[in-house]
Amino acid sequence: MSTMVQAVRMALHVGEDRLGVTDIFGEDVGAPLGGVFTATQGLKTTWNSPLDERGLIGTAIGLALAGQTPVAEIQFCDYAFNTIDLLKLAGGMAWSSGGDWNCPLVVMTPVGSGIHGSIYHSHSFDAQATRIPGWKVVMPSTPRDAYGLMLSAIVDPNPVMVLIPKALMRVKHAAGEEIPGEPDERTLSKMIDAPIGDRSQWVPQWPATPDLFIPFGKARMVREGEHVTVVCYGRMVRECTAAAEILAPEGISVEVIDLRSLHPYDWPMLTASIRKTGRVLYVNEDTEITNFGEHLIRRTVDELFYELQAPPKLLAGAHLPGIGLADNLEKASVPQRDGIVDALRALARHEP
Amino acid sequence: MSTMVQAVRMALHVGEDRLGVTDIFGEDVGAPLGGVFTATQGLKTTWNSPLDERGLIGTAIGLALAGQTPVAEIQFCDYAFNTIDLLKLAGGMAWSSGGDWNCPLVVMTPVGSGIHGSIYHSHSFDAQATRIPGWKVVMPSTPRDAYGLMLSAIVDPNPVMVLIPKALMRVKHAAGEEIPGEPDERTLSKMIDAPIGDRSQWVPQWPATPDLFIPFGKARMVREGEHVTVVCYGRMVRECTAAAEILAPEGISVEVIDLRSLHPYDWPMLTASIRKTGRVLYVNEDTEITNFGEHLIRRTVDELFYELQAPPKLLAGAHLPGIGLADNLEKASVPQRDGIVDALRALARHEP
Amino acid sequence: MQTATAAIPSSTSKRELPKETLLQMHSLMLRARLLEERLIRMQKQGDGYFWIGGPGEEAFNIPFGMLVHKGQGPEFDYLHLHYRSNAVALAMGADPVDFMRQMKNTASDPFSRGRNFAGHPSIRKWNLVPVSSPIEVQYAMAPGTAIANKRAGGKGISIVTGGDAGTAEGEFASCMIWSTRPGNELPVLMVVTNNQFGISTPAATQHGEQRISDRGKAFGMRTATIDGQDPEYVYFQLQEVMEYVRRERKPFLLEVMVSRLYGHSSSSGANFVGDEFDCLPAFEKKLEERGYLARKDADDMRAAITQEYLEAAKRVREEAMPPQEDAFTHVFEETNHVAWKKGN
Amino acid sequence: MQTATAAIPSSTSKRELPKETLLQMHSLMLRARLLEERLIRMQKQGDGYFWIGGPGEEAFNIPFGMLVHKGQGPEFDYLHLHYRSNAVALAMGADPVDFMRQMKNTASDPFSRGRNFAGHPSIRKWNLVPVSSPIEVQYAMAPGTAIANKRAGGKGISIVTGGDAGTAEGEFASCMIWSTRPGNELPVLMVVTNNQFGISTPAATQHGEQRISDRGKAFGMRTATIDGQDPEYVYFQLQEVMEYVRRERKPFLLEVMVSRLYGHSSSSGANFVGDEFDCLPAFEKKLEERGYLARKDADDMRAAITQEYLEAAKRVREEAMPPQEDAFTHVFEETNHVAWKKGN
Ligand SMILES: Cc1ncc(C[n+]2csc(CCOP(=O)(O)OP(=O)(O)O)c2C)c(N)n1
Ligand SMILES: Cc1ncc(C[n+]2csc(CCOP(=O)(O)OP(=O)(O)O)c2C)c(N)n1
Ligand SMILES: [Mg+2]
Ligand SMILES: [Mg+2]
Repeated sequence: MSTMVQAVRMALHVGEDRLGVTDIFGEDVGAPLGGVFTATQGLKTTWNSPLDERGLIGTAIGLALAGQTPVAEIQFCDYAFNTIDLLKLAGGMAWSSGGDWNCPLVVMTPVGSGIHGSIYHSHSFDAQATRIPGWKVVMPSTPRDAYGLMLSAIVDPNPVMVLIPKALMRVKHAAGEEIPGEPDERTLSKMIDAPIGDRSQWVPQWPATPDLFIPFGKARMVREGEHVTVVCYGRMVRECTAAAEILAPEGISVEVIDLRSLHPYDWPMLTASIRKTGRVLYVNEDTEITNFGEHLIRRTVDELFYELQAPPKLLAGAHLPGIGLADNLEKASVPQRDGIVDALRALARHEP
Repeated sequence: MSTMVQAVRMALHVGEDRLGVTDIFGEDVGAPLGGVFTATQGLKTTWNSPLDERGLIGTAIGLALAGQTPVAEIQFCDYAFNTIDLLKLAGGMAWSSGGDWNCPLVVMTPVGSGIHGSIYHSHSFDAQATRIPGWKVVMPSTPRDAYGLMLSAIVDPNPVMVLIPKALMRVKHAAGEEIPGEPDERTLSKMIDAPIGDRSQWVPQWPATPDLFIPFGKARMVREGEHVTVVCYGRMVRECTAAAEILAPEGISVEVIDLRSLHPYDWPMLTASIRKTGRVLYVNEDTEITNFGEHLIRRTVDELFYELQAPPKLLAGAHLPGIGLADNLEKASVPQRDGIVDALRALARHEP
Repeated sequence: MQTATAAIPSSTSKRELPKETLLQMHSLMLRARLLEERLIRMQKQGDGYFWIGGPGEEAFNIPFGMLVHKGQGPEFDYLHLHYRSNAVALAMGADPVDFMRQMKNTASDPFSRGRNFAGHPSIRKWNLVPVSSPIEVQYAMAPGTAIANKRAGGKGISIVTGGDAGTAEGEFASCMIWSTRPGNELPVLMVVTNNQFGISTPAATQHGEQRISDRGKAFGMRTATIDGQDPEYVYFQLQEVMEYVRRERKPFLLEVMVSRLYGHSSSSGANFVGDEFDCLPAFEKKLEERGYLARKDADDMRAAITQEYLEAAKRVREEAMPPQEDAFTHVFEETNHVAWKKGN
Repeated sequence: MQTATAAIPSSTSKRELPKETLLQMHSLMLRARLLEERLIRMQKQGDGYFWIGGPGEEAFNIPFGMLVHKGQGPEFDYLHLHYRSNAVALAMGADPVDFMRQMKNTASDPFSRGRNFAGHPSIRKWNLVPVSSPIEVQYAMAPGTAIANKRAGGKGISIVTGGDAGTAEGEFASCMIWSTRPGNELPVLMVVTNNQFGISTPAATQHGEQRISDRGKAFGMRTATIDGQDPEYVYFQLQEVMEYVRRERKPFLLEVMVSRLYGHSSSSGANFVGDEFDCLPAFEKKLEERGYLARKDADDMRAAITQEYLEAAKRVREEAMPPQEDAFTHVFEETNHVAWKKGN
């Protein structure tokens, strides 16, 4: 019964233990802290880096080129915007050299709002990441997906970005969504959470969890529905699922798809769902101008125009320089459950 | 009869002379070269900076905060991707301080393909720039617009990015599109182009050109048409106009709109045109996933869904790490005249 | 090889400041400390989401704030500070209640209208540039304001501060490069407050430099590393360094050894750390020894200020929060506030 | 204060290399020079869009290429080069025709399949990392390969080169920081080829450093600035420096003074610059004086290589260009080419 942060940690352990991970590094990822969210606690190959994101991505590229298997953490995605050129270089390493080299690295970073993070601990990175050719980009919404996508990221021969919704770090999975082999909550915590106080003698006990590779390009059907499709990822999956539950008693049946793999993405599943419902809402937290959801809308009207019963819609973050700290400011600038309910209801009731 | 690069230079001169510009700086912008495209030749306040784009944007922010009026050049937009975090800070300076400060700086940078620039002299920056809240973003396609938009950028109290299509630097304006007061081509060149050889004694003669402020948020109607709308900017304006000319004899009347101001943008003009034609093609060179044209498509289907006679389309750059040097590679990955013609014809002939 | 953790011999001033200055300094230090403690308390009680601040740096921050050439526009000092600098603003005369407003993210927060974290002031009338959460970016901006300082021809300089770990970011190097261009040297005072930690990471594990300040030497900059625990000593040192930058219009790199008394931030608990040197009792002892301050008076002051801040925090709790619409203001400005030349 | 333009006393080697090595070096230098001249000609004749390269740096690049511990995987040297390094690859044994293929952007260009500019080689089998147009990024990557070098336990090191102006980018500082972490020092040889220009901008106007190499000192790195015009001298210097890095597994910062004989690139005309020192005739003179080389033989060699390259360029002109579909290959790789450990 793991939280997402525990799931990431178990995946990284499997990475170290069986998949060749050589370096898990970043600011404060090493002992004793094991990362500001404890995602790297108790692992063998962690080390604390200088406070230099550009050096961090550069070093990860170098490690990858030299046949190591690095997982680099950017402490918050808000601090990755000084590395876009280097991310672009990593994404272009294979293509630019005509396939001479490849660049197998993993970058993981916490994203999104919902923890009162104010301007610089609330950024999203999905629009930015999907703009960078040569990268695979994933964003889990459950511990199990975090585990399985991280394993796939580690073995992929290309650069992969794992965006972890920071508001979901401590959230537990739904029933039936366990990682095979994980023990109950208390036992797991005893096994793999570092004790308070002196940790110098502590050694984690890793449960035996399998090589569960969740493939890139496959979405997760969270809830089937008949009347309207909502495509979301990360923290918004909970909000959209809750919205679907609110709408069910009104007789509105919402199909909830968790995209989870943003690039490549599961166009077949989206197509099938939109063909069925004729109505689609895309939801994400990133700012709304030049947003990845707009790409999905473009593709929708490009390929499914005549199957639509209503104009496809996007609910995304406001085009503002940041998310304000005060509750009202965050509410006004990031999609909220109410707004999702309203948008879905309007779509479902829309008469062509 | 100016080229775009001369128009930029004249605008910067007016900026220095009458609008308070204090610093035109960047790599190689100072004497003797005056910029790799000569956009800053003969000006008074130019200076060569260290080869450090991050320092460049940081210094521009500092200058702006201290009441100076800086115009910073990034030599090629391809080298601006290491400054996104700083551009975000500049864009957020007013908002983050609740309006205590503002940050009036201009960044100008050459963008786009069409000069066989290979991977790192062919990038576009429109998708990236429009993603950064707090910035105004413009991209002229004619010398006159370059002149007028630059003047508006200089006096604006906010950060403004002037994206200059590098393939249009040496292109002359169309008849009737002169900057008032500019002399004929030969005379102008004698007056403001630095001589070959020793320039140490050279002083330019600036023609008396007026304060022609082209407002942000206003598009330019390049050519009116009845059947299909094409919305484009920068180098693509020439290609789209040529496509419209090719299609005219077929009885297809294309309305060509040069957006020129990307943020804010002229939604009223787009709305009127799309209402009239019911068909719209967006064209730009940037990579197609999470592309600014996708935002325009989203807004189109959001607000004009039932006025559309055909699905709105986007022609943009392929989602590749770069634009290859060989002709065929560039052709395959950036919108070409033929492709625009085909797309417009298909749209015009589309039967709902 | 010695590392950055090599202790700087703790220094006491050989020269003495007048009694009034010392008492003023003490009062400001006490106010700064109690303000941070109040902010920590507010956060722990749910009157704010996050705390970060500078308790343990008062012996540097207070003299610094007192020595600023304060005003608006390039005749005056520009301040590019980081998130441990509330005390600097306080010494300059900022209202302590405003920091509580930012903590509580009320609409009345004058620094950010309830948008930014505590410890992120912005005071344009005193050239105090908005403090940003991203580390070190302020070092890239300082050369820009310093060009304006130099151009204005007065004695204004640009002062930039940041932590030790942050010096690994490229902007720290950028600041040195842009400030030392031959013939175009800039009046930038670069300060590193070295508390020997970046969050959980000890400086000794990441810094190959014996002294961070040594990095300025290759650029021909004058540099120094000083103990930042005795405000009287700091005052004289800083005065001298500032005088150099004001007069020569050239940069200086100053590293100041300080303490981090409540850990990194509320994320790491914000509890008092017993084994760090505390400049405040040490300074009080010194004042007692000189006969300038009686223990009882110090205790009374502390009690009075504590009470004052407690009441202020209560009042702040009642102030209005920003309404939703407020998120959309100030994305673009219509007026050029910083255009001082045009008579602003 | 002296600036970065301060001349390094031109140095000739006190020790001597055997005749064969010197003649091999000469032949490689001549080949490298003539290759650049052929590439320039190709560009001027329309058989390519852009030229950039390293004529004037042969006295450094050739000994460098000869001294590389060449091979694939972390037992061997990793090379993070910039766009003036064709001669390094040539000295390692690269086929000169491949550089012409990249110039003509043919499908057969093995470095980039017709995608990248001339002067941007990529040779995985020799650990030569793709040369990138963005300046200085290679300095951020070198610590990564150096970690692998150190881990592999052999004598492989990571060598990174770049220009003088580019050292203003933050990655140059990053490389020093990441390579000097106490207890985790890395075998990185940082090289700066200082031609005293960044495009049109003289180094003296931008560098406050007396020597760029001085920047390493604060990090406890060993550093040197050497004259890069006599290949024999460079050979011994470089050998010693490499030996240090290989043995101590610690970084070294080496600045080498070189010439830029054909200006920055084809954008600035790519014409021979009369007033720069030319290492090639100087070296030929030295060889003549030692009686190792007759003028006539040198002239014959030059004529023969010129002819060889002319013919090669003609053949390259006939090679197939990449078809349009080719743009879409290698965006993602299915195979992990760099996974040397897994037997690749
Ligand atoms: C660019 C950036 N990267 C990471 C962070 C997260 N972070 C906040 S404070 C901090 C440590 C800073 O240490 P130091 O510079 O020594 O300053 P101190 O907090 O010790 O005063 C880190 C890593 C950040 N704010 N900005
Ligand atoms: C990040 C980046 N900024 C700008 C450029 C454009 N540019 C190419 S070469 C060059 C000058 C480089 O000078 P230096 O580092 O001294 O190397 P040199 O060319 O003299 O060998 C510049 C500015 C670039 N390629 N990359
Ligand atoms: Mg610190
Ligand atoms: Mg140079």
